Amino acid sequence: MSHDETLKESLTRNGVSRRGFLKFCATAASIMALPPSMVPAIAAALESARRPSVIWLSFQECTGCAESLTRSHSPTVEGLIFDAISLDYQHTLQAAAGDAAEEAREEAMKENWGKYILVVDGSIPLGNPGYSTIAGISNLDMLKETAKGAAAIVAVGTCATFGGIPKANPNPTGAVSVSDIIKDKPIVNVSGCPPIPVVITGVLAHFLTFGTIPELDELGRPKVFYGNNIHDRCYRRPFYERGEFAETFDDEGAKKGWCLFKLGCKGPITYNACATAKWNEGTSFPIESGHGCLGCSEPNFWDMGGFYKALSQPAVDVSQTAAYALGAGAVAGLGIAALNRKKKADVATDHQTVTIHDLRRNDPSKTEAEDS
Amino acid sequence: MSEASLERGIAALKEQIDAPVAAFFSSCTHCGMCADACLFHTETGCPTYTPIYKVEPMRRLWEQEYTLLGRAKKALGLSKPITEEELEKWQSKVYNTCTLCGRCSMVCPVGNDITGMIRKMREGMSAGGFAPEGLIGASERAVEIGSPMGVRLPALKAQIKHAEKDTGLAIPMDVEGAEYLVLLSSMEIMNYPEYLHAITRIFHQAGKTWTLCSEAFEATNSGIQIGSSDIAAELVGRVVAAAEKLKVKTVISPECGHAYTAIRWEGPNLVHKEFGFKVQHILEVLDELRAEGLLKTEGIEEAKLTFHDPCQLVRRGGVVEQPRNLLDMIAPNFVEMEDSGVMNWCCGAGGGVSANEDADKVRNKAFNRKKKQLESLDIDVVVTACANCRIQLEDGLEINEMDIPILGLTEMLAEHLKEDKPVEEETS
Amino acid sequence: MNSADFLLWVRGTGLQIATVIFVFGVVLRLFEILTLGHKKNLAVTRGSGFKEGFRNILTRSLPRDKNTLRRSMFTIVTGYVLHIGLFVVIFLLAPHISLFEGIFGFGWPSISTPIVDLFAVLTMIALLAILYHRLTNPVLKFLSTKQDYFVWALTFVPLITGYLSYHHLFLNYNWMLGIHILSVELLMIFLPFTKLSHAFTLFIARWYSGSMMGEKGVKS
Amino acid sequence: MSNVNTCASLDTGNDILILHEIRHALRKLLDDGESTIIDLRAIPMAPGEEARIEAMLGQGELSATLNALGKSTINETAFSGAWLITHYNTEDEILGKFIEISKLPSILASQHEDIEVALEQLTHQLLV
Repeated sequence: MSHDETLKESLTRNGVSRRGFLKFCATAASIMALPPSMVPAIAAALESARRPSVIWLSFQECTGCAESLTRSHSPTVEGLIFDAISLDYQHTLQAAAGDAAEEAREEAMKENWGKYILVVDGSIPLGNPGYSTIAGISNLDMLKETAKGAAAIVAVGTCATFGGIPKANPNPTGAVSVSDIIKDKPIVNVSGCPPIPVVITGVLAHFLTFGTIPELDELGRPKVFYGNNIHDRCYRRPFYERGEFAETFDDEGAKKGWCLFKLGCKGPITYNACATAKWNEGTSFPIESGHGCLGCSEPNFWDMGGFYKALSQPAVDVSQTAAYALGAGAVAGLGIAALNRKKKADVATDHQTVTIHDLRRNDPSKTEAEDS
Repeated sequence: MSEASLERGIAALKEQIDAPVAAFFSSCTHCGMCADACLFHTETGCPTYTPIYKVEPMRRLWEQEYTLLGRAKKALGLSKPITEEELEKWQSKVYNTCTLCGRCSMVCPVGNDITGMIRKMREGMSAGGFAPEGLIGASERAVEIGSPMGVRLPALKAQIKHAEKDTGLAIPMDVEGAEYLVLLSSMEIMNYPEYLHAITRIFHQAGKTWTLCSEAFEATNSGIQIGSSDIAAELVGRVVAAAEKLKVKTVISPECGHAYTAIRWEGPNLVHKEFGFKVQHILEVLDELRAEGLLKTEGIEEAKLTFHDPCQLVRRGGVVEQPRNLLDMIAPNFVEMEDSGVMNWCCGAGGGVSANEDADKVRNKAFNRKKKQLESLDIDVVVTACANCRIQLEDGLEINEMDIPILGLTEMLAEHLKEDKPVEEETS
Repeated sequence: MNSADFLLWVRGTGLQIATVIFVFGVVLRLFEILTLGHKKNLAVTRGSGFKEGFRNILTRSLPRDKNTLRRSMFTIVTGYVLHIGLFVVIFLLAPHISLFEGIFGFGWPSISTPIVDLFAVLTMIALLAILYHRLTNPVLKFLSTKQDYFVWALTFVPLITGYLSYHHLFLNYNWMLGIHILSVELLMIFLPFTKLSHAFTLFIARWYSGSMMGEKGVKS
Repeated sequence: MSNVNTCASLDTGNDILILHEIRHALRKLLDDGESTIIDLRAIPMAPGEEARIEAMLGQGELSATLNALGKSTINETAFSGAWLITHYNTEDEILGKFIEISKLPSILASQHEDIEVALEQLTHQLLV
């Protein structure tokens, strides 16, 4: 498959009809969360789209993100989009290993300098370069080197986007995100642990279709997927409004499908497309399965005070702190009380009885007047 | 010889600040409701007369002396010290425009006893030499002569002679073992001798033993008004000594508001001991006699009348029902004025204001409140139970050209006394 | 610092700091006040000061006589709306209850969120009315110090930020929620050391005045 | 109330909104001839809600199956002019679900490019 071939040509070569192409475009629009009315424009753009080269780097990660993406049965639309790109380096998926693999990367970089998309999953350890290396190259060096020639970077998964689990307190490896290191390239953060597969492909489809990166939110995430709050789009929201909450995972409330806020649902502070895109081929999403949202697409989700602790509860143990403060307050209070009581005792001791002879002050002007 | 000084004033305030004061200052939110309750504010519209503002120097002192943050600020030189000029300026707020009437303490939503704090503020003011000349003079006369108005024993004796002649009854003086020790206010001796006549006849009818005391006939207490516990204790001490010497069961406070507060409520605390005798206001005694059937009246008062509640009796003293029970006996045309009872408006002369010439102008202005209350009633007579209120009502009504007579309740009851001769003969 | 870091900080370290200062402050202030003592009343009393003190704690919350009500109508009405509103908003909103549950280990039933929302709006209207009153009424204008305006803001900001975050207005929810929590933490920090301390000293004040009046037989 | 039944009470209220939207689109189709497509995947649904919408829409006179990149079903609903289109992949997993309000869903019509290919193929076949 040549890089010069357009997507349309690639599809035609595979015997896909125009109807099939339209079906592809309709689904792609849906994936990109664009309105169906955009389908003709998408079709027009895709007809002339060229296959971009993609280099995929994996650092401190668990391969869950790649799993999420590739577990989709082929040829799904996600699969088709992957067919439409040229994945030139992905050390988990590629057949080549060792020096051959690294050569493939260097070659792809050279060939497509300034044009390729760099996909990164996993965080980068700054604590000690030896914590994570590929072919003896530290993650930091490889990222910096590969990023130089990239047209854009897609950070996939919460580790790459925000540091994720490796960065969780106490962050033993000194893990940081891609955007902590690379400052001079457009970076699209596709967060989630793992991200929703169609969101990953949606971003690639966007790049493929329009040659640009989608509009991003303040955390660098595509607004079309991360613009909506889980809580706002949650079908259990009416229970929240009515104050109907499941208190445990097996109480009546839980059986009736009441709101999971008190069971630690982080929906209110989580932005992701789970409520609409759903998981497992659109079957459901965690809340629908009776478990609160973990907030996995948000920074620091691992340190939010516990998955089963309500969002409005303190992320730390306040009761203990309050007890110490109470003691300290009592000690300080007794201290000031002792000082106050001494002051009062002193003024009482020094009290000179007021008689009618000392109701007037010694006013110099009056004395003078009396004298004269 | 010692003399007043800012330092003594501040020391006195430091002594006065206690847990309630600290709680009150900590709770005030500057909501301004006390201003709406104070007749000096409502009748003048002057915001500086807002009750809580009258104790502002004491608040600052509390903060600087008795709070951790305030002490820290003071140590760092960040707080504004109390100065002579300031307290001089505060004289008119603390004395001229406060009758210690207690309405502010009733309405304060956080429950601050603002009146009580102004009373405490006066301790500092008097010890510091910031009391008004009028009250200093009254205190001097009270201590030296025995009466703030300078009334001496011979004057009382002259009145006794008159009363004995009018009533045909002997007025006991210095009688040991009498049930009641009757105290008088100078105003009653000078302006309202009818009171003495009235109680002579009432006690005679009730068959109660009573006495006056030549060493302590004065009930009023300038020390309370000027706000000096030391002077107040000296004056109360005379009454206590008399009561103990004559071994009376009960000391009766006359128709006077602050005298009642001074002897009944502050008295034991001023002399630091519990009394071995009871203290009652004359209205309490009369109501007891009524309940026991020892006070019999005949005829009714035809006039439409109302009762002016003296502040120190209702709000600061808890005597509310007694005058109404007594009026029920003889006054079918009795009407309550608006806000009567514990929320009644002050006449404007209490708390030493009447003894303070500096306050004359504002006192007359404050009387407007009473004037409006009375105007709305269309009454023939005002009855009260405090000689100080009575004088203020008379003055105020005269200035406003309103012709309504003012009567003391005791004397009005005496006018309707049913002289039960046969019973009297049987007992005698 | 992104919104998540901020939110984590206010829910963690920030809350710790605020709690320490708040609890320390309240306890310190209670000691400061109560240890100043109150002389025993030697006069023969008419009623139990102890009992009347507690009665006053409750009855001072009820409206006074109708003329006082009329004369101080604005202050009383806005005061009621403000305090009832604050009670509902602070103690009956589900997430707040869950916070108390997290700290004290027990909770109580919540009421429906739109009702709490309505109370929040009423409370804010009352606070704005109170501010207007403070700025225009001669007595209040005269009495008010910088601190009065400061504590007004301390009270208003948590309400408005809570309202905005609930309705997802103005800023991203996470930022707004973080600011809301931070504003409450500021409120907690300053409460013991400003006039806001009346939230707890009021009970002491009412008890003392109620018992002093009660001993004299005056219904306070 | 049994636990099973209560689940049916879960409701985002979006089902009724969609019916309103369809009604509006039908009016637009009649007045201006303009067609509308609603992406059901972009709307949050409570469990069972999507099935409820489909039940409410019912089955109309026409149904067609398309075989391109997997199956697609195109069913006219009981409301003429409103079509339910479901795209499947080759594994019969649903890729997308749309409601199209038009006289005929555009994907049903033979496509210009495909006809060109057909013409070419037929010509070629006849020449051989």
